[in-house]
Amino acid sequence: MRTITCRQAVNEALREELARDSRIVMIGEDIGPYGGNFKVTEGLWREFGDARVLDTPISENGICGVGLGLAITGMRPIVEVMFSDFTANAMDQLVNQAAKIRYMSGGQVTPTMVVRTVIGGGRSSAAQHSQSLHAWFMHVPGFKIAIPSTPYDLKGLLKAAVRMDDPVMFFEHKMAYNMQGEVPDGEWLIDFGKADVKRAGDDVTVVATSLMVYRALAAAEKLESEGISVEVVDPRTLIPLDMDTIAASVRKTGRVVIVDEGHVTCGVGAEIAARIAYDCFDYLDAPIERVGTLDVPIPFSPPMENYVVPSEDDIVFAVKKAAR
Amino acid sequence: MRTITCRQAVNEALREELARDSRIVMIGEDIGPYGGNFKVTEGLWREFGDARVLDTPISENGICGVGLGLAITGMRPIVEVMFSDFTANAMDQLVNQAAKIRYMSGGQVTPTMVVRTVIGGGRSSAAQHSQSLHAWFMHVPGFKIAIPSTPYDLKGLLKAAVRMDDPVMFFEHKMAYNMQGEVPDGEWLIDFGKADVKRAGDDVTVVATSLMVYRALAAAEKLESEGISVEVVDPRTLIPLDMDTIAASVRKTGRVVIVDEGHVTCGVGAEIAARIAYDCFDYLDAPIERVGTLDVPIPFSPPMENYVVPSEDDIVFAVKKAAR
Amino acid sequence: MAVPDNKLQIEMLRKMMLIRAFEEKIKYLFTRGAMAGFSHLYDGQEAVAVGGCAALTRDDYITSTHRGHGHCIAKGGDVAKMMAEVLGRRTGYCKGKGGSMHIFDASLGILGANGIVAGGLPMGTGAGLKAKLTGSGQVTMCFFGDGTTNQGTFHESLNMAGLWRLPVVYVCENNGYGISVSQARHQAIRDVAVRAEGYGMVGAIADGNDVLDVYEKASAAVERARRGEGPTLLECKTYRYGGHHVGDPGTLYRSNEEVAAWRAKDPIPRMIAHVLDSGVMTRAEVDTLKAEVDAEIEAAAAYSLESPLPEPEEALDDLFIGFRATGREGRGARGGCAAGAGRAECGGAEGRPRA
Amino acid sequence: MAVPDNKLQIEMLRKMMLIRAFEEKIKYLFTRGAMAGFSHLYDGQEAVAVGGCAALTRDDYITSTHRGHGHCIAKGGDVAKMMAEVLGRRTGYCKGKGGSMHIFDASLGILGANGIVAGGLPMGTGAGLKAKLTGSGQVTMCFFGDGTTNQGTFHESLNMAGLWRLPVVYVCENNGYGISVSQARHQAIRDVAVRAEGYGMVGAIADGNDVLDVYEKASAAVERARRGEGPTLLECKTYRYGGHHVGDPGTLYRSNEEVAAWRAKDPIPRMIAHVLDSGVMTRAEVDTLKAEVDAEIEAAAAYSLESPLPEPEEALDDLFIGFRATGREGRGARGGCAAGAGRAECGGAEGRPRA
Ligand SMILES: Cc1ncc(C[n+]2csc(CCOP(=O)(O)OP(=O)(O)O)c2C)c(N)n1
Ligand SMILES: Cc1ncc(C[n+]2csc(CCOP(=O)(O)OP(=O)(O)O)c2C)c(N)n1
Ligand SMILES: [Mg+2]
Ligand SMILES: [Mg+2]
Repeated sequence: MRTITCRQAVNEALREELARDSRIVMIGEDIGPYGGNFKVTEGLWREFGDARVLDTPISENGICGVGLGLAITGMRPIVEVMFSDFTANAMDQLVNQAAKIRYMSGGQVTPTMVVRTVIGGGRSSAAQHSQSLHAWFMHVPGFKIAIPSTPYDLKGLLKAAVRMDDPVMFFEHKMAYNMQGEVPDGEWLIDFGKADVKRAGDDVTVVATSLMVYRALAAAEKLESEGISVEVVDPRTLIPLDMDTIAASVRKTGRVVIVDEGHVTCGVGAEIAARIAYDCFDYLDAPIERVGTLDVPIPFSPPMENYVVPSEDDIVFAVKKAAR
Repeated sequence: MRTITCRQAVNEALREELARDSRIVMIGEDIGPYGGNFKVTEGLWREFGDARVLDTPISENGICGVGLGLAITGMRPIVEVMFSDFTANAMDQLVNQAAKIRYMSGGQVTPTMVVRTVIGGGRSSAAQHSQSLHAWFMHVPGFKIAIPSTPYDLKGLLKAAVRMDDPVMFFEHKMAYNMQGEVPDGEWLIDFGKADVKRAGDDVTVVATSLMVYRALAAAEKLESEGISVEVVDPRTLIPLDMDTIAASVRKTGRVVIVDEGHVTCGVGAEIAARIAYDCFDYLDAPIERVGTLDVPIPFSPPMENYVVPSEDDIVFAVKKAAR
Repeated sequence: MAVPDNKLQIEMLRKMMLIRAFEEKIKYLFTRGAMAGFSHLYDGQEAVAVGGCAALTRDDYITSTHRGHGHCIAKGGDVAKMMAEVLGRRTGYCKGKGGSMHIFDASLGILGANGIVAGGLPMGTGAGLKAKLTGSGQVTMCFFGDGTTNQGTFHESLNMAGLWRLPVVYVCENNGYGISVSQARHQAIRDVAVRAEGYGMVGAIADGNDVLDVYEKASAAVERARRGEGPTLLECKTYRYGGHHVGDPGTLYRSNEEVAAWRAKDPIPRMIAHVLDSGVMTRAEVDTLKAEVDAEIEAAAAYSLESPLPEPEEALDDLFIGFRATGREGRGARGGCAAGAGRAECGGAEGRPRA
Repeated sequence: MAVPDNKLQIEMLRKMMLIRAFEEKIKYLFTRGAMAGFSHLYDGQEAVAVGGCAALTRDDYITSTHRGHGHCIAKGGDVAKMMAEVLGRRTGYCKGKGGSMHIFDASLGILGANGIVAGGLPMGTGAGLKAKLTGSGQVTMCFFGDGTTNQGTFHESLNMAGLWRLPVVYVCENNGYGISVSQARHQAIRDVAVRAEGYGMVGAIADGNDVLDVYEKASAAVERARRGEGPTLLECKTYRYGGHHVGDPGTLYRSNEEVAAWRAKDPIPRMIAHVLDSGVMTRAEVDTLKAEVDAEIEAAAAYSLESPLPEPEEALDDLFIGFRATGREGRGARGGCAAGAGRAECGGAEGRPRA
């Protein structure tokens, strides 16, 4: 098996799909000669040219809408929004247009597009370049949502997303781009709606997304040595959400910690906690712990940022609380 | 006691505050001679003129940002966004600027502004004019949030919001504007963070917001005759959220239904359910039911819209489920 | 210079009459309480949609607005399906899900009316990019009002179209108001067309109450677009007769004199005078045309009123492909989650009970 | 025509030198790993901020950008507090919460650098509306780049300013690129200033590498604004020497020749030549000035490096007035909710236990 980074995984998926289907067009800011703000699209413009990998003006709402126009007229666009923070500029075209156009038109058109964007703190990028805003898209129906963690999952889900006819929001984590993982040769696709048990355990279920999967696994290692056996479930997609796998784990452990880097209030943790508390009402042995970014804007200076964004220690702390 | 409508309550609050403090400036689309899309600002422009009640171009992001500029330079703007759906156009200035500016500046400036907007289905206004998007603002910290139901609460909270130095998102419901209620003469202010028990009961706690308070009260009447005693708690503000009052009720009843017109997933109900399930873990006798707008865009045609938006019957159904 | 042949002149007249009759019927039905929601009517502005769309082929695209009935009819939309949609019937264009503000006909390249001011412009620009990338030769025409030209998406769209020289014609129907706010109170310019220069595109102005003038200028713009010479911002000066929507008397912000002055420039009598004067039609032919149009609208109304309303549960379809959302019965924690796929029962007999 | 007196000329030179030295220090510290995050440097563009702000008084407002160090220094910002902020220290302007992209000095009317492209424009326009409504006589100057002029908020802001004739000067620092995308690849125009007409405002172009030219044109715009004659779009043609931020070599999308050609037009030697030629300063005085500037920057760096980092829990302050958010210890369901006020304990001895 090869070992590649998440950055390479995304890059490979994009390259392979561009080569496969000429209807795929990538648009976004600085994705061309520059290779993307996080160097994820490196080499693609050289290989495929302006007609397939197109730099845009700085107009997030406009480019998401241009993507939508491409999507409903027969193309299969992949739009990049450089930071998920900038989806705030594009909620009009994303949520009021793309998410609703199939429904409003009575199913006449399907906006076959993938919107890739980047979440996460940890790079001292401060309040406007560190947010993880995926819960906004979970709240308003219309997009399928992927939020993978490993190179394997990133590549398999991105390729699946590009081939899916429904619109997809695809969240990548800036601090995961350098993370490495084993991948087979050849091609694989991952179904949306299938969680992955990243580590089996008996005492506490940790549901973790994106970069938090790595932190949860590290915390699990640490806890193992303290005699607490942690199962780590990575939902991989949020819409649809694989409650089967999550609930099966909860039935086994009776104790749950949910770790998602979005803000806590009305976040992914709130939704999953509410569902588990409902579906597994008779199986819970302790209150469900939620770990997320504290409910303040994300500060610049590292000591404060590290405090606000969930750490391995925070997960350890929460698991111990749940295990008590 | 006088009886007035919610529309009059908001109008009175605005008029009184405009008269009280010359730093208050209202800006928004068609709030001037036209009196507002919902006729809520009627008469204000005639009384106070362009310098205080200013029609703007159709530029939601721009006008929210202009409001922010007024706010941090010594004015106390009240911005109207005609429908909460259009806050999608303004998330940049609202969430990335206004919600964070105090924090990012290390407390140097406070964006003293109130953003009034209108939520809710029920008027056959279809997918882009019927949403209740307040959970988005709950998710990302920075705004205090009011979502009152009655004329009394609307007036008291709006006046409090206008006098508060922190920024406030103020959600009014289009179908509540004609609702009537008793109000005293004179002036009253309502503290943020104080829920109101709109009806006392013993068997099931219904936490309801905005128009759903009326539906919950009607459902409670109906259920009373079937022998189920329902307590209706109206949080009135979502940030801060009065968990004391909610939890006290839950401790008493052990059974909970949360009714909020936003979409279910990652909505207000998710957050309140997750918190109750945590704080009141040992007191719950049944899973927490959530009632909200179904997770599809809001359809135009009345039979479908009425099905998608929560009704009195839906609340009755959920309460019976919780009471089983 | 594009001069429409006789057949096209008659067709343009017919379409303008059809729009007028459609809107009058809607007004009638609305006032009788036969319909829900609100409708923004196009009467007075017919020459813009009709003159603009006459310059297009069936394969071309349009994007429309909240005031969209006219565009849809002008592009060839079926008035029965339109009216059924406006009345919320299952037989409507969008199965009752869209209503007046969201009428769509993908088969005719009608990429939707839109409830969001300027909402269609980026989409139309994207359709233009598709045409350019694939060399399909299609042109997109985006309709929008004067008030819309202050929305950020207008700017972003026109900038990209100018930059990439997309085959898009941006048609501003300047009726002088955005709801109640007159142009003088929403922008510092009189001619929206002056903004074209800022996007490196051609700007033009047409008499929006003269269908021949609109047709001529739209045709020139469409030709430029097809030749790969890029987009045009075409401003058509016109007026809406009614209030902003049915229900707004439209009297709070404009004078009766102003309305009367514009009514005197009504595009339909003007076109009738033209076809009569130039001998394209006789008075009797005009009368017959009007009668046919009225009959078509009556038939559309009858069809719509007889059509069934949707069943409530139909609301659960059409979000995703092959997917039905969780319905009312799933209210509660399991409630109506689009994320429904893969939900698990967790209570019940099997499994470990609570300690 | 505004001609700066000798004192002001010297001050402008000093400020340009101070910006240059500041940016060089940041580059040095960054490269040594002494700072986190990323910084967008202003070297090469000094004449724009300095010429623009020289036309303002202390009471006037500015809004700035991600590339904001220059604007802050030009408006009178304290370089020690700035550098401490960039280094994430508690003694920084924003107590370390903002960093390079969010430096603020409310006391000097500096309404913040901004991490969102065009983020400051609506805010600055609002500050202009405040000045107009209160008759305060203040002028606002909004700085932004060429790439920013394609953002919707640019359009919405300038439209309102033109409409209401607000006392705002919009200063576009056209350095030819938005990150890697050259102007020719992001808009169809060469002169951003042509967009002014679409907003009914004056457009002007300055040599952005000539502080005297910028000063002259900015002064004219500020004077117009103060006289109530409305806003100006002032485009200053300039260039950034480095990459988009420290770390981007800036070589993937532009040639060495291009950089060299612009370096030959460096605004600082040009101003030095001017003050020498016109006898405003001697060579010795220039050298002394430079030495003073360098010393000031060294002192700022020393102060910053000696300043303490914030305690982690300080992150919980400054969201709302008099409020500390729930911290790490509250993680879990109670976790860090801004809504924290009024949270209740519900477990414990009292109350009814689960049935
Ligand atoms: C984003 C957004 N803001 C505001 C509205 C409310 N609204 C609907 S139509 C309209 C006026 C549009 O004016 P104009 O573009 O001139 O079109 P007209 O109605 O005159 O045809 C407004 C403000 C909306 N639908 N969407
Ligand atoms: C809304 C938004 N989109 C994209 C970015 C990423 N970004 C930061 S600076 C920049 C380029 C800005 O170009 P320009 O306005 O010319 O300013 P310059 O950097 O040249 O000074 C971009 C795209 C951002 N910060 N905000
Ligand atoms: Mg108009
Ligand atoms: Mg630039």
